[in-house]
Amino acid sequence: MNLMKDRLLLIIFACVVLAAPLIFAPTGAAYPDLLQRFAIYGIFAIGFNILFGLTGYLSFGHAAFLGVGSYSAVWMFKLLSMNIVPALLLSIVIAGVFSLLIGYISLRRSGIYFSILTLALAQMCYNLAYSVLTPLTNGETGLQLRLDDPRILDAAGDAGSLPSTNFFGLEMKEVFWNPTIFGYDLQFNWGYYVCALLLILSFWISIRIFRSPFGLILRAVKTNQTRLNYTGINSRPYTLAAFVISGMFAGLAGGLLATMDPLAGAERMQWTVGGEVVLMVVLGGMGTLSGPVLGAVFIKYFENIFSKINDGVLHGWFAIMPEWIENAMVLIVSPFVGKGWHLTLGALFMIVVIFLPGGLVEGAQKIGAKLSGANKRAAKVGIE
Amino acid sequence: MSKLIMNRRGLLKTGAAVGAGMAMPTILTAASHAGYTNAPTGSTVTLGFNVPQTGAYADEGADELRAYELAVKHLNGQGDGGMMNTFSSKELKGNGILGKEVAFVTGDTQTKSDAARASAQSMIQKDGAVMITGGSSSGVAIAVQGLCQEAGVIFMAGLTHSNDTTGKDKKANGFRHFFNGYMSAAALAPVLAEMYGEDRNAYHLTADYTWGWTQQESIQAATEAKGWNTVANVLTPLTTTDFSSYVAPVLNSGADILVLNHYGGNMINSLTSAVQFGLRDKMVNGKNFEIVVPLYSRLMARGAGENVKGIFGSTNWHWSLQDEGSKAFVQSFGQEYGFPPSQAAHTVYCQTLLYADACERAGTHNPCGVAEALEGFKFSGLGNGDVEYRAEDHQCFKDVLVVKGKENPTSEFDLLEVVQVTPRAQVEYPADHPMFAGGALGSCNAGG
Amino acid sequence: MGILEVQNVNKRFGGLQALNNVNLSVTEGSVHALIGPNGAGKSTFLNCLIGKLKPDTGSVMFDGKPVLGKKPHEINQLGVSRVFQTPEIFSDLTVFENVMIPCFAHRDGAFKVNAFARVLRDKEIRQQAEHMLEDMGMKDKMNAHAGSLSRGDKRRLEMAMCLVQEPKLLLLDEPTAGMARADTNNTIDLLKHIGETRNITKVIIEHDMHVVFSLATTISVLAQGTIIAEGLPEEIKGHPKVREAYLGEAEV
Amino acid sequence: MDAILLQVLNGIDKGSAYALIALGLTLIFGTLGVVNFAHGALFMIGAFVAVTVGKILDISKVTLDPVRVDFLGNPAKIKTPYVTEWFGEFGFWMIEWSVLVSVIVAIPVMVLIGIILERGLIKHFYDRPHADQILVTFGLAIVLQEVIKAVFGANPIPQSAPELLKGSLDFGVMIGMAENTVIYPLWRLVYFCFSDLIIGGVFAFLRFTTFGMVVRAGMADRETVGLLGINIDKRFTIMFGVAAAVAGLAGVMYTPINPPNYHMGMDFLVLSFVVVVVGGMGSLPGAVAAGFLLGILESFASMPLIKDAIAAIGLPSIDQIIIYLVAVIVLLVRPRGLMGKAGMMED
Repeated sequence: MNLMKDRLLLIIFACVVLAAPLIFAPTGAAYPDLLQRFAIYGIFAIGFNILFGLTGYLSFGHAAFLGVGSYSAVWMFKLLSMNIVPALLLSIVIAGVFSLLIGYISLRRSGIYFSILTLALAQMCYNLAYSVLTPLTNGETGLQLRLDDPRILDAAGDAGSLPSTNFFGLEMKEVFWNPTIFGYDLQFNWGYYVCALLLILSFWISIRIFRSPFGLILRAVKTNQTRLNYTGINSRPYTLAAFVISGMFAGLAGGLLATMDPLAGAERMQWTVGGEVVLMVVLGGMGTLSGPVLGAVFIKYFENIFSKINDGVLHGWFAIMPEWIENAMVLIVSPFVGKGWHLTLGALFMIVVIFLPGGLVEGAQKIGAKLSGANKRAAKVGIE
Repeated sequence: MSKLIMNRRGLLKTGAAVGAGMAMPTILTAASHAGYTNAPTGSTVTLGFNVPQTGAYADEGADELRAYELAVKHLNGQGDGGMMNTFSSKELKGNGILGKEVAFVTGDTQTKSDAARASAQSMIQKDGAVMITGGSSSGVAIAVQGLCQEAGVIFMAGLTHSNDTTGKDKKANGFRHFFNGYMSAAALAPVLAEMYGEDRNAYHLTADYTWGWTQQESIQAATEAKGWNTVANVLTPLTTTDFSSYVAPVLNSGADILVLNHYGGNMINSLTSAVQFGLRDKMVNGKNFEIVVPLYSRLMARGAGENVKGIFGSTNWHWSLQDEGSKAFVQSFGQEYGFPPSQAAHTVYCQTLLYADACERAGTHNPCGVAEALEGFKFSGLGNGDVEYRAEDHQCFKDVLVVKGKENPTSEFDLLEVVQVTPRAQVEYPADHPMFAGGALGSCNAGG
Repeated sequence: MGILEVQNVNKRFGGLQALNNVNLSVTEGSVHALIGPNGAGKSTFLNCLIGKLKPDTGSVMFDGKPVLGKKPHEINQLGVSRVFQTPEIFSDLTVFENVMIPCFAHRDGAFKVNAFARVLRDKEIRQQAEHMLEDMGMKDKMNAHAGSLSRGDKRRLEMAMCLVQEPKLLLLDEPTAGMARADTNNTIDLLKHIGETRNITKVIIEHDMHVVFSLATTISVLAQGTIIAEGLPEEIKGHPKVREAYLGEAEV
Repeated sequence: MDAILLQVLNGIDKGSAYALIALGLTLIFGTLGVVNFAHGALFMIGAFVAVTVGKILDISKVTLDPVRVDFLGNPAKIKTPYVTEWFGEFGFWMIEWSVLVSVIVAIPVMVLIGIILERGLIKHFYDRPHADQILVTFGLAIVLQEVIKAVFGANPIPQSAPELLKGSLDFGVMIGMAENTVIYPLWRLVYFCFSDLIIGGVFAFLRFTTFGMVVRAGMADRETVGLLGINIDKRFTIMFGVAAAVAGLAGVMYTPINPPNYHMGMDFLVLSFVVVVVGGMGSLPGAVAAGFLLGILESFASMPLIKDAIAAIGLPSIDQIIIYLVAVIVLLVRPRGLMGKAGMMED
């Protein structure tokens, strides 16, 4: 039935992801760092959606797993090797262990109590990482590579500079191709493609989970936990499994952040980062497959591109207008861009929660259905 | 694929550092020729101003941006030229840098290492910035400095006061104009000993993170050398907003001095609490109880309001200085924006001029050339007397100001008065001082 | 020896003795109705049976196994299903999915991570669910949103969800509460239909005597926490104690 | 002994701030069933009402000084606040006691803001899941704080207490201890009394007025009260206004303690939720009790004596995490909080 549609969705998704350096070129976002962030936070959001989108358990603490993943990866780079494979594996494992622990404690409660528990536990992790655990985390500055790290598996490199993260010799930050297409200078680098493949893999896993009995039961947890228990299903291990899976996704994302840029800062564990992933999932469309990735791209785009629009750039935009209109426009727009990007994001988020509980995906479907006049339900099945 | 191989070969040939694949594609072809990241090809050269625009330090960031914009104007020959006229080096002609007009991009560090690096990275990868500068905390400065080192661009740190920036985390591509915890302590201790006597018992409240620790360590060592006794050092969590429970036990501890090793919101709140508790009206051990804030900034003093009155601290620069450079800068900034500049504004303005000047003297934008021109560079005319960028650790050495909260401010900007301009010689330290040990500059990286 | 044996169950809430030495034996294959005036302890009793409440003393044996202290899902796995006063269904899911979940629970147990199987490829489960829906006359509503069903259909769906697990014991908590007469009759028909096609022991808690006397084979009367009478429907009808307990209540 | 006394004093003072915020949060939750993540923002707005009042009182007539010059060499400006020009002594008094003026201004302003929020936004979320309520009020909190930042900047803006209440009180001497052992700032004591007054006021209002009784009945069983033909919605709207006013007043009175900044609401938000959850969601006495309890625990955890003792057994300093730790333990051991009803908000 919708098996074909899933496959189609996966193929379209993979194509978009693989061609992202080209697709995003007109938006000014097609540079390796931001593209990797899109992919990484996409993975984070996909994982979070497995917990929040399916079971409805709202965790504010997933930033802790992101941070733990990053710390593990950087430690692996410091001690063992600059190859990303052991680093990512350790990130996933450690984040899994952490999420098992935190999940076990916080899933004893549900509803807002669960949210507050995750918030409290994550905030504890952040506070500890920022100060008292400094030997492990390097506190305020964040854990970085140093010239004198042991790196027992790697051959001694050039003494004067830090080695780069690599995937069996392919350096993550190496730009392997930079053609000019349609007048845009494009940059294709290994790091992005490593992240992209993992994103596609994560997307595939998430499709499989959504369509599995496991996913069905998670959705049942969200709609009626009482009935589920009286149906003979023990909901707690299911939610715990979902929690751990999403924690491992978060760990993978954290590890990838470290492979892109081998620095792990404590801010990654702050509850506001946990709040950010909530924003991503809700903005994109919770419980949908592609929504979380969309939301992640949206927010990271805001953070990195919108925040750089200063008055000078605005004057450039409106330069064709008469000067007084230009100035007026700059005056009107500037509180919402550049340093005001938080404001725009908050307002947008509210609008989505109020009018589009299904997020941007739902909005797109509504528009799509209106435009094509096609059967709305069919469209919904397609994306879900 | 063939391109990749070529790049690598090119790298090996020029002997540039390994691991520089971060090439900037827009300019890659040119970059390969020039041999360094983001070599400017057109008629402009792009600088990246990476400052906090959201978060608690946003106002400091805004002041930094004002100063950057002013500096760019002056470099491009607009405005009154500001400190370019008083600067001892006369290379800058008001025609941009090396004849290229100065353009800039701005970004938001959010005062988070992560966000700051993302923002700097986008300036390097997307906008082709050849130099990154700015920031308002040591964590951010160290993180971005590391990034610039790897990417092969120059980093001119903004506000960063931790010893580590030019201590254990120093980098060949990074330079700091701002002073540091050690220098604050070295300048402050003699004044304190003179004002309050040598037989004093100090109680420290210290922000529980790297900057706080190095600051506390420095001030404790410096005051103990003057004969003070340290009663206690209590670490306060970064997220504390109400310091009353930390301040309450102070009076009863036998201490007669309270040292607040806090910055930003922490400092405003802890000082406010300390004054509320009436500590300064008390007599302990037969002496008047005093409070010291080692690192001051005018914006913070403004946040703490009348509580700063009479409280000693140190600062990098203040607009009431009467040397020609400072006067020219205050005049220029004041005409432009209607109020006097902060020390953050002064620092970043100087750094922009210094960078431009170094390019001119080196005759290239190549970070290694620029770094070489900056290393050991001696100059004057930018406030703070005769200044040197030390080659060994890229720390700037200059006069440090000991200031006191003004008792009768005449305006909302007139909050601090300069008590003493501590000469540079008094705050200097050997590059291998134990408080700065543990790191290596490494070698300059020009990227590729 | 009945399939469900309740012995000397006591439950106190503060000063209130909600259940006082309750004894009950349900014979396999019977339809056992539990009636009683408001506040008699019927719901408390039911909650003790399904693991929601834990009695202070006493024992409850189902199919020869103790169930006290067991969690709801464990009791269900033993073969006890429950229909609630207001239908408890997964209203965000489709009717079909609603019925598949108990199928999975029945086959795979209380917990199994089969995150890579596909629901729609599971022929066995699909067939079970489709059969059930057909049997209940709901096949045409298979893809409807469960939340959008009429109240009667929700009740029907909940029954389907319980029956598809082939329980040994079905507990019905006021299945016709708040229903119009027509709906009530439909429900009676449905329950009779179930009784004809499947041999499932049922315990019904009910207010509506019309329902009770249409369905029950045995009736127990609970008043003030104690069983005051038990017997065949016709015996109960004329029982003096029952009349006393219901004095001022609805006609018996 | 004196150290402990001091921290108890400090704890109940801190606690009174927590209790006041948690009280407002609980009022909204108890009456409307809405989890309001924007409550911290209301606290912050209250503080900025005080800032605004201070600025309005400070609007000045500018004359040029014939002698002195400013930093650019232009004649210095002499500012005379209009209020002092118009009202003379009373004007000076208003500036001096601007906190008091702010309290008077804040009550109608905050009630109005509360009612607008409830009618305009929150009302539409009564029937939505709690997660949606959290999300929309979280978004609202971000928007409110960013608007304040855009208007007032990111730097804290100091507000001073009236001269009369600026100093500190030596408690030790009053109870026969040595000088300087137990001193406490006067304004914090004022804050403590003020919050007790507000808390008492809210309780009395709910207990002794007909309005309050109806609201309490509505908290217990909304449907039944609705059936009695009482327009409970209207009363709940007013309760939202009251809760906003409670938060706002807490904010106004807090300004002399710590200079207000735009993110103070977020700083308090997490904390106040922890307080509410520890106290028991929906329980007013629970919120108040938990506020005081956590305040005292936090104060004790920051005592050097205790910090040293904990460090001695090799554990990290507990003052970083004490609040969260207590929350976690309470929720696990006594899930419904200290005084909460069982099963509240479990879904």
